[in-house]
Order: sequence, then C-alpha cells, then structure tokens
Amino acid sequence: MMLAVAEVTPAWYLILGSILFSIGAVGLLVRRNPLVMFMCVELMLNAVTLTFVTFSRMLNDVDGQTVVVFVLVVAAAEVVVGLGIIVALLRKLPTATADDINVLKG
Amino acid sequence: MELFVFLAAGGACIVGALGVVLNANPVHAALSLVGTLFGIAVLFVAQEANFLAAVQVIVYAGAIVVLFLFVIMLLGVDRSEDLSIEPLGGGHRVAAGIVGLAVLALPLLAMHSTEWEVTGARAQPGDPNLVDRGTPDVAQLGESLFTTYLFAFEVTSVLLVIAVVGAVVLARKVKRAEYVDDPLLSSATENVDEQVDA
Amino acid sequence: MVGFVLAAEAGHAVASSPLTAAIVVPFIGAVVVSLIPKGRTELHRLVALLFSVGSGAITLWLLAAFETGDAGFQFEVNRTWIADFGISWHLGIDGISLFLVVLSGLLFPLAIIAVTPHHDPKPYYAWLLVLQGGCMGVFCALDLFLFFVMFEIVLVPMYFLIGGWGYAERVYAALKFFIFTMLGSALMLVGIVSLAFLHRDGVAADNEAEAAVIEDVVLQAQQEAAATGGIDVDTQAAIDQDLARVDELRNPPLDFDLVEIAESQHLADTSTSSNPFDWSAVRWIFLAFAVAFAVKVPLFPLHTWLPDAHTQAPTAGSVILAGVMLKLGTYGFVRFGLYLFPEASVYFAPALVTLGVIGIIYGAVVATMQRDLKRLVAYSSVAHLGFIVLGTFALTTQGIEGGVMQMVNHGISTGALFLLVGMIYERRHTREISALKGLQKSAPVMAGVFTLVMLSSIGLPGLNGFAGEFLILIGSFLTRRWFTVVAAVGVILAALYLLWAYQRVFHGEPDEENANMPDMTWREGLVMAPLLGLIVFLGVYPKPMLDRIEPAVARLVSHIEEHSDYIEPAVATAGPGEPADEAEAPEEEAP
Amino acid sequence: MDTLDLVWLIPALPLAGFVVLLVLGRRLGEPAAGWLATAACSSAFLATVVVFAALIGEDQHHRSHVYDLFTWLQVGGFDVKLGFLADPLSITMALFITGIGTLIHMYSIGYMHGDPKFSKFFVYLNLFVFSMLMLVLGSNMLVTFLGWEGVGACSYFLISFWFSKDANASAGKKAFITNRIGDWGFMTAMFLTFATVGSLDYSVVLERAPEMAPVTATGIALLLFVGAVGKSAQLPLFVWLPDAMAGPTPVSALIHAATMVTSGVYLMTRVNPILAQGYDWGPDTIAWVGVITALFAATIAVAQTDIKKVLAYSTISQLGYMFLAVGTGAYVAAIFHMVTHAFFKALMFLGSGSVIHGMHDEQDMRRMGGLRKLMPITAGTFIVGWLAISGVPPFSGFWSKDEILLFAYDRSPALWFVGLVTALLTAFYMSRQVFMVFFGEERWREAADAEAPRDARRPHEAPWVMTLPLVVLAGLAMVGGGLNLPFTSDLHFLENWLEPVIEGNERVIDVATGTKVGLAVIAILAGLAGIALAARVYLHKKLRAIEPEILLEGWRFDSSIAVFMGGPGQRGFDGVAAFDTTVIDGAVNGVAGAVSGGGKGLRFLQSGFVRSYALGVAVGVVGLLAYFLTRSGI
Repeated sequence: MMLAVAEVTPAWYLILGSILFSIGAVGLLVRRNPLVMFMCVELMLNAVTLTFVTFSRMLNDVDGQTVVVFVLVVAAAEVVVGLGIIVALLRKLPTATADDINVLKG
Repeated sequence: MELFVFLAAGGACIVGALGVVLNANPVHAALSLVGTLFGIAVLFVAQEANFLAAVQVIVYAGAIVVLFLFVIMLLGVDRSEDLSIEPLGGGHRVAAGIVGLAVLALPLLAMHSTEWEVTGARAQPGDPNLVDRGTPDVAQLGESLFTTYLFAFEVTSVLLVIAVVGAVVLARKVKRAEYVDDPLLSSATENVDEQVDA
Repeated sequence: MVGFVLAAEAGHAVASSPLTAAIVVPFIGAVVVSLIPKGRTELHRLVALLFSVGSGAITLWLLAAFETGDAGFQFEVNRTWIADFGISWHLGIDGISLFLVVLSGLLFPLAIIAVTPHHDPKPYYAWLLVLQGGCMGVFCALDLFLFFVMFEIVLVPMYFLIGGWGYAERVYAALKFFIFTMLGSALMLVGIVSLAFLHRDGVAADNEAEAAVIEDVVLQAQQEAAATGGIDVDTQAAIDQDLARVDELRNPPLDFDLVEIAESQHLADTSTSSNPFDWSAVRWIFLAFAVAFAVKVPLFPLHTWLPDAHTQAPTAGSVILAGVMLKLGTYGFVRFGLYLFPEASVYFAPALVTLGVIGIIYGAVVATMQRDLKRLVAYSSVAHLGFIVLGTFALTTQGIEGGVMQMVNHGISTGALFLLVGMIYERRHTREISALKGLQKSAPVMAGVFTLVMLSSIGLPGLNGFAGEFLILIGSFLTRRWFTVVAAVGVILAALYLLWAYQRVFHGEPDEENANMPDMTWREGLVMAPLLGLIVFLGVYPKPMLDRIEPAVARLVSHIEEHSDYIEPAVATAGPGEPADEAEAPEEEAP
Repeated sequence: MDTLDLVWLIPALPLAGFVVLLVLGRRLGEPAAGWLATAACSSAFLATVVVFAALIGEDQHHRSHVYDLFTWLQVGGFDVKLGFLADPLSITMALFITGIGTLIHMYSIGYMHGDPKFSKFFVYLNLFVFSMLMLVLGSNMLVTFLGWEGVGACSYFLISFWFSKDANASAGKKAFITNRIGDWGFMTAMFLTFATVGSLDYSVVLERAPEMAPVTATGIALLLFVGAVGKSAQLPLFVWLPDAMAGPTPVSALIHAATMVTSGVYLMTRVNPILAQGYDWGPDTIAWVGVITALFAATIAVAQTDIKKVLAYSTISQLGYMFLAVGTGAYVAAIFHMVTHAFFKALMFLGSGSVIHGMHDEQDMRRMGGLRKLMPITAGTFIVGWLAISGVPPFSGFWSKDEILLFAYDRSPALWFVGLVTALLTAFYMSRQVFMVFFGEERWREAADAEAPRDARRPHEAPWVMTLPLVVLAGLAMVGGGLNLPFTSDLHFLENWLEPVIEGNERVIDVATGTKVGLAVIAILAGLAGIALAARVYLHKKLRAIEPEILLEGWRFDSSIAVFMGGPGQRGFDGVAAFDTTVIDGAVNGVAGAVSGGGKGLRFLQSGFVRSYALGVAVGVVGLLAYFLTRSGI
C-alpha cells in the first residue's frame, strides 16, 4: 500500500542524480588508478544524463534527450582519447598511478 | 509500479556507483559500473526514453565498459589498489569528502528551496520540440537531431574522427629513443623509481 | 583569386586614401621582406628602404597637399571595420598630427640608411617596417579602438628590436619597456571601452526625449484605433515602424569614433541629470588614458624604462624610440587627453604640469651625472618631453602649439644625437664618456655636426629647439607663471649637461685610440644632412609649420573653452591702453 | 625704396661671409679667408654708414625705422617678426661694432698667422659679428635674444678655440653656462613683458611702458638686468670673463672688451622707459651692483700677473661704471663710456696681443719689461690707451668717466666716492701694467733659455696688419671724447643724437658749474695719484708692491664657487642620480621582485598532481553553486 501512496516525482530522479554525481566526484578525487578515475567520470556523466532525461520528461521537451545524445558522443570520444593516453602510459609503467605524473609541477 | 522500478533501478545505480569507488580491484570496479549503467538505462525506460535506454546499454555497457576491461586485460594492470593510504595526505580525503557532500547538499538545498518543483520553460503547444506522446521517441529525437541540431550533430562526427586519430597516435608503439626524450614519461619514471627506492 | 581580389581592394584603398597607403605600404613591405630568402642581405635592405621611402614619400605628398588654413581633419577615410562594435577604419590628420606623420616618414628611411644590423637583417628590417606602419597608424587613427590597436602594434616590433639587436642588457631593457607600456595601455583599454559604453548611454539619454515623443504618438494612435475599433493594416505597419524607431533611439549602437565622442561631449554638460558621464567617471577615464600616455612620454616617476631601453636599443631603435615613439605619449595627451576630456584636462592640468616641470629639472640633473653617452641623451629626453607636457597643459594656443612643434623638433634633434652617438659607438665600441676624449681633433666634421645638433637641443635661438621651447614657455607663462619660471631653469641645465658632455668627449687632447677615429663618411653625412637642414630651417623660418599647426590648435583651445570653465587668457595686444596711445600720439606731434 | 630699409644688409653681409667661409674656408686658406672675412665686416660697416647717413637725413623725431624681413614666430596673439630697428642707439652700436670689428678682423690675419685652424677662426668671427649686429639691430626683444644667445655661442666657440687644452675647453663651457643663467633672466623678462603688453616689439613695449604697473616694470627691468649681469660680467656672474681670456687675443678684444660684454648696457639703455616706470630702487640696485663690481674688479686687477687677466678685470670694472651710469639715469654717459671704452680697451687688448705675439706666447708680465724699445708702435699705442682709461684729459676716457661720476654724485655721494676710489685704482693698476711691460728692466732676457738662439727668442714688433689697427684705435682713443664734450649743449653730439631714444628718461642733473669743475679736478687728481703711486712702486721701486695672494685669486670668489660646485653641488646632483637608480628604478625592480617572489611563493599550489587540480576544480564548482544559490535568495 505504501508503494501505491508514494508517487515518483521528478525530484526523486534528481536526488538520485545528485547522489550519483557526488559519489562519482568523491571517487575521482580519492582514487589513484587512472582507469578507475575514468570510470568515476563516467558515473558523473551518467548522473547528468539522467537529470537531462528527467527534465525532458517533466518539461515535455525533447531537447533534453537530444542533449543526452551529444553527451554520449562526447563521453565516447573522451573515453577513446583518455584510454589512449592511459595505454601509452601504462605500457611503459604498469604500476603508475595518477600521482606519478606531475610534470606540471611549478 | 513506477515506484518499484525506481527503487530497484536506483538502488542498483547507487550500489554500482559505490562499488566503483570502493572496489580496490579495477576489474571489479568496471563490473560495478555496469550495474550503475544498467540501472540508469532502466530509469530511462521508466521515463519513456526508450531509444536512449537502448543506446545507453549498447554504448556504455556494450562498448565503453568493455573497452575498459580490454585495456585492463591488455596491459595486465589488474593490480589492486591499496585504498588505506593517501599519498597526497589525509587532508585530501577530508576535503574530497566535504566537496562531495557539498555537491550533494547544494542541489538538494536548491530543490528544497523551490519546494521540490521542477521549474523551467515548458515547451508550449506549437513548439517543434514539444514531446508528442503519439509519436515514438526515436522519431522525435531523429527529427530534432537532423533538423534543429543538424550542425551540432555533424560537428560531433568531426569530434569522433579527431578522437579516433588521437587515440591511434597516442596508443601506437613508441620507439625507445623518443620515449627517453618524453618529459612526461621520464618524470613519471623518476617518480616510480623513487617509490621503488623507498 | 582571393589574392587578386585583395590586391584590387588594396589598390582601391590606396588610391582613395593616401593615409591608408602610408600605413599599409610599410606593412606590405614587412611581408615582402619576410618572403625574401634569408641569404640576400642587400636585397632585404633595398626592399625595406624602398617601402619605407614609399611611405615617406606619401607623407611628403601629404605635407604638400595639406590645406593650410583648415582646422579640421583632412584626407579623412571612414570605413566600417567591425560593425557590431562600431569600430571603424577612421583616419585623418590635422595640423597637430601632420608633422608627426611626416617626421615618421622621414626618420624611418634615415634609420634604415644609417644603420646596418650586425646580424639577422631579414627580421630586423621586417620589424622596422612593421614599426613604421604602426607609428603612421597611431598618428592617423581617429577611432579609439584603431588607435589602441596601433598603439599596441608598435610595442611588439620595438620589443623585438631591443631584445634582438640591442646591447648587453637588452633582454632586461626590452622586458622593462614592454611591461611598463603594457601596464599603461591596459588601463587605456579599460578607459576606451568604458568611454564607448558611456558614450552610448549618453546618446541614448539624448535620444530619450525624441523617443518619448514618438512613443506618445504611438500610444495615441493605438488608443484612437481602439476607440474606433480595430486597427487597419497600414496603421499597424506605421506603429511597428515607430516602435522600431523608438527601440533604435533607446538602444543606439556602440561607437568608438574619436570625433563623434569628443564632439558630442556628454562629458561636459554636467548640469543635465540624465547625463551618465558622472564627474568621477570622466576623471577616472582620463586618468586611465593619462597613465598610458605618461608612461610613453615618459613623465617623471614613470620614466625609468626609458634610459634602459634607449641605452640597450640598437641605434635605429633609439632613433625611432626617441624620435617617434615618445611622441605617442605627448600626442596622445593632445589628441585624446585635451580633445576628449576638456574638463578633466583642466582639472588635472596642475598635477600634470607639476610632473612635467619636475621632469624638466630632474631629467636634466640626472642627465648631468651620467657616465654613458646614450643614457645622457635618454635623460635629456625626459627633460625635453617635460617641456612638451608643460606646454600642452598650459592650455594656451602658444603652449600647445609650441608643444606640437617641440615634438617634431625633439624628434629631429634627439634622433640626430642618437645617430651621432651610434656612429661614435660603431667606431670606438664604447659609449662611456670617460673613454672618449678629444674627438674634435680626429673627427672635426662629426664634431661640427654634433655641435649644431647639441645647440639645437640646448635651445639656441635660430635653431629649431628654441622656437618650440620658447613658444611653450611663453604660452605657459600666461597661465602657469611660477611653473614656467622654474621650467626656464631647465634651459640652463640643458646647457650644463650637454656642454659638459661635449667637452669631455670632443675637447682635450685625444689619446691614441681616440686620435685615430675616422671622421664621418659620406653616407653618414647624407643621413645627417636633412636633419641638419631641418634644424636650421625650422629655427629660422618656422612659419610654414606654425601656420599649418595653428588652426587645429586654435580649434582645440576653443573646444576646451567651450566644454569647460577654462578661459584662455587674452593676450594684451589690443589692451585697454591702445586707444589712449593713439590719442596721445598726435598730440605729441602737434607741437 | 627707403635707404633705411637697407638696415637688413648690415647683419646679412657678415652672415654671407660666414656661410661662404663655412663652405669654402679651407679651400681659401690663409690669408684669403681672413681677408674675405674682413671684407664682409668692412662692407657691413659701409652699409652701416649708409644707413647712418640716411638716418641723419631724417627729422629728429622720425629717426626710428623698423624693417621687417619676415615673420619669425607667430602663434595666436604672439607675433614676432624678424625685424630690424634702425634708430640712433642701434646704429651707434652697429657703427662701432662693425668699425672695431673690421680692425680686429684685420689684426687677426696677422695674429692667427700659421694657425692650422686659421679659416675656422674667421668663420666664428664673422658669425659673431652677425650675431652681435642682430643683438643691437633687432626690432624686438626676441631678435635681440637671438643675437644675445648667438654671441654667447660664438664666445663659447672662440674661447675653447684651442680645445686641446682642457682649461680652454672648460673656460668656454663656463662662459656659456654662466651666460645662460643670465639668459634665464632675459627669457623670464620676455615672458613677463609679453604677458603684460602682449608684444615683444620695442616700439610697442617701450611706448606702453608708462602704463605698466611699477611693480611689473621693476620686475621686467631687474630680470633683464639679471641677463645683463650674466652677459656683461657683473657681480656675481663675472667669473667667466677672466677665464675667457683663454681664447685668442683678438677674441678677447672684440668680444670680451668692445662688443659682447657691453650688450648688457645696450639692453638696459634700450629699455630705459621700463626702468623709468619702475620703482626707484630698481635703478639704484643696478647702480650699486655696477659700482661695487667696479671696485671689486679693480682691487683684483691690482694683483694680477697675466697681462690679459689685468685687462679682463679692468673690463669688468669699466662695465661696472657703465651700469653705474645706467642706474643713475645717465644713459648717454653709459653709451658714451661704452664707445670710448671699446676704443681704448680694444686697443689695449690688441696691444697685449701684439706683446704676446712678440714674446712668443708669453703672457706673464713678470717676464716682460722694457719692451717699448723693441715694440715702439705697440708701446706707443698702448700708452695712449693707458692714459685714456686712467682718466687723463684730453683722452677719451676722461670725458666719459667724468660724466658718469657727475651723475653718480648727483644721485648719491656714496656712489660717487666708490666710483672715485675705483678710478684711482684703475689708474694704479693700468700704470702698473704699463710699467711692468714696457718700462723697467728687460726681464724677458732671463726667461729666454739658453737652448733657443737669442734672436729667435727676442721680442719683435708685429707686422703691419696688426699695427695698423692699433694706430687707428689709438687715434680714436685720443679723440673719442669729442663725441660728447660737456662744455656747451651744442657739443653734446651724442646726447643730442641719442635724444629720441632716451627721451625724457635721462636724468636731469642740477649741479652748479663750479661743482662740476671741482668734481672733474678731483677725478683728474685721483687718476694722477694712481699713476704716481704706481710709478713709485713699479718704476722707481721706492715702495714695496702690495699684491696679496687673495687679490691674485680674485677674493677666492671663483674658487669658492668651484669648490661649492665640485663639492656639495656635485654631490647633490650625484644624489639625485643615485635617487633615480635606487629609489625610482629600485621601486620598479622591487615591484618586479615582489611579483616573482610571490610567484615563487605560490608555486606550491602547482603540485602537478592531477587529483589536487581536480580538487581545486571541485571546490570552484561548489563555490559557484553556493554563489548562485545565495544570489537566488536562499
């Protein structure tokens, strides 16, 4: 019965999106393995796509979904390039973490 | 019904996300990520974005995660990471936690202040991007992409080409001589050496 | 195909406007020089000279074709450049800028003939040509944005000339020069942009009355239509048109045009409440401009880049720096300071005059104690430019006109001095005064030329330096009496440092190294000849020059009077005593 | 065409000479270059005579003619023409400038014989004559100033003519800079004049002088006097003139005795209406500065050993007399004395030059003596000059000096007394010089060393080109007094001639004839006493010479200035220069240092760790979010 009472409002989706986003953000900041850091980025992107789709439905606007398509494309491109860099890096230094690459040190 | 779907899929999402962050082994992290992605795909379906749900499964679960796993397997870097240490100091984790909480809290606060109501410009009758319940979402999305956003759509193809070229260049086998001159790698080598010494 | 169209367009532009040509020709030259293969040194020089002389010849034509009595801008070109921001390619010269343009057209070819770079001639000549184009552009620009662009363009080649072809400390000097000037021009950019926006708001405020009237009419029409029931198509069209007009009036486009902004003067009538040029804004904007110009001049506390830049720059760089680029500051003060901000200029005049006078005395005193000949000349520039600032902000016709004349004179005299110092350096490889002695014996002709140039710089009557300096002083005495009395002391000090330096360098018995120094060559003589000719000509017969400057300056002064509470002190020619004198005269003769 | 319009020709001729010599001088060589210069100067003299004759032909009240050549500077209400003024005063000046100038040009041909820069000397000399003529003939203050600075520059060139010696070069520089201090006064006076009257033309300025406020008039007059003090070597700016003797002697004669140094007197006479309009203390200041300078310089002259230095200090002293005259309103006497002084002082300078020439560049009087036998013409003419300056009637100096003393007595007996003492001293030191050089034992024999053959070292008389000018000048020095004899008003030639210029501003003195005669007798007696005293000391050796060191060093005035300028002055200048490098440039470099230091300090932020940067980005995102939320009013 409780289930019938509680109606799923867009807010629920948005809260879920926020939670996913912050988990991804914390993971990005905490993890050292570049591959896992990438996965966290994917998490954050997914949180955002979820939010877009939610808005799209609530505002009756198909543009929200269109944006998600573009986010997907960008995510794919990003993963391709990012993984390329990681491959180049890990091939030489299989034990490297994100902290080992700090040539930008001023 | 929707509530049930939401709770199940949302739970899968959160569990998967936590799995990504908390699993020391990257292979396990990648598998947890699949859980999240599926959960989100289900939520897409729940919100009548069927096409996107399919794409989500195909592109993310089918391509991206597999790519991750490929890389892990290819390079044999499935070593577990010791999550109990933090080379940047304990303050980094604390700060990360605070930031994470803030990122969560601030949007919630914003939603609360608007009384959990989604505001924004609703599509009016007559707008080309108004969701028409009668047509399939694939058709609507297609029309939007190939009319209003045609230019942006074409540009994404360029982006993808560039990304592919970039990936090929980055991942090709580097000759020994070039690699020595590479400041990025040589600095990284030094750092690793230092760690080994320590 | 594109090239052909561009060429045709360029040809058309040149034919229709000599000013555009004078600016564009050196730029084209720079491109051409940089396209010539590296090894062909003489060809680089020849081509650079060709384009430089080409531009110079155009300026001479301008001088010949200039309408003497006309106070306004001549040879004007006004083409839209960036329409969205109201930026235009607006060029024009009046008596104030004419001679600076001609000076640039003269000094650049001379610098190219006189000095051969020791290495990398190709980029050297290319940069020099870019510099020439930029200088021409600065003096011709009548659009604030265009002026700013040219003002900045000039920086880059100078930076590379000092840094690339200078002496031991060149990198330090180049960087110092660049940072100082950038600091000033960054502020100026803020000033320019805010000025354009405030001007737009001012125009909107001016238009408000008209807009309100139209709006009333529209409202009435709508009410009438409502009363009669229904609006017919024609009325609706008329109403739409009117509304569009109201919109246009209320949101006028941005405009960076100097003349437009200066003449509309939303700055001056502070009485109207709708005026967005609230006093403090104008003053701040003026200050932003003033800092940029003060760095360029350079005024007293901002001058320290000058000695370093001058000392380290190659000879041609020093000549151009002293001859043309310092004038960007003083010219800026006249063209943009006084013209755009008459009220603020009057308000800040005492401060600027004080700085100018401090510069006169201070520059001279510091120059006296220099051990390096080039540094000495550099500090003398600080003193001379102090005179120009004094004259400019004396705000009298004589003062401003003397200032404009002195800009040209200083370019000639100090340019010549730097050329001479460069010649000495080429022979003796030192600029240390103590290492030089008795050069008059080994190089009498050079000594004679140096003497003449020195006397011009000291301000000997009959030479050009005096005419300008005296006009400045007599003009500033009318409004700033005590400042002038102090500034005139600078005339004594000028004699002190220059004569002392001359004595140490040219007089005395030369030691072995100095005794064998070769005298001037024919080529060097030919370079100096036009400068010497001008020194004498402008000193003896400055009338043609003054006649051309005068209308523009007179217009500027009346512009200031019109837009501020400043009133130029009347010269007492037709004073109260005159009629009495005439009445008395016959009485004396009667018996 | 009006003959008076030819006035422009007067300066144009030497200018033409200058240009021709500048271009062709070296090719012409010696002596052609000298003769060309002399011709240019003498033709200017002829032109002056023509103008003079034309001027005499005019009615007395119309003897003022302005001829404008072209507009020089014209801006707004400021309008200055390059114009010439032919009136009795300017033409008088031009006459004696070109006249004496011609003689000195001629003399120089002999004096500069053999100098490697022979032609260049005449280039400068012609330029000088041109500038001097511009000075006196200018129709406005600015043209006068043109000449004023021009003669200063020429003086600079000619003093440092033999520039290889550092002392000469320094002397030239000193002359120029000291003159410039005076020029500051002149310039400021012009500013004040223009601000008051709106013109610099003498015709306008002088006509409207009576309308000036007395304080303005006094200001202008005294500022011009500052200029005159510099140019005419009065206290305290006289220091350059003794040093200026480093130049060739003809230069000393022409510039530093006869013409340039008197331009201050000319200027003050020219602006006499302004002087008259000002407060009385204005002219009094001038008179006192003049008379004190006269006494001061005379005391110094007493102890000098250099033959030219004596004459230099004597010149300063005599110029002091002229300013005394100007200050007491005796403009005619001032001009009169200027002319007579030009005659006898040029004569003596040229004579001394002849002596130096004959003595093979020896200038120390202690190594001279008994020269009258070897150089009879020089000695004879020099003696004429000596008598003239000592105030022995009927030589020219007596008449002019007597008139000045008369006016001084009328103004204030104190002035007269100081003037009288100076007259006595003048007679004394000039006699000392004559006795040391031309009489007594032949000390030069000791000086001549054994190495050189006797005959070569033997003093000799100068060639005719040098003696002819001496003779002419001696004649003028003898009869020059005839210009303005005091006996009847008909004999006041100069006074009558200058009357239109001076108008009513000449002081009218009210002294009984008896007093006049008495004063003249006292003056003569003072002169004779000076001569007698000098004779006892230097000729008969009856009295020991009193020549204290301090007088030889000119009361240490110059050396104190040098010490001050070399000490505190230079330290002050050095201090400012150091201020520039340490404080101002230091501040600039300090800012640069602060920026780079701050950058170094902030380097730790650039750790290079991607995750640190990511944290930074995240913090930024949170910050932005928080900002937007607060903006939306939560």
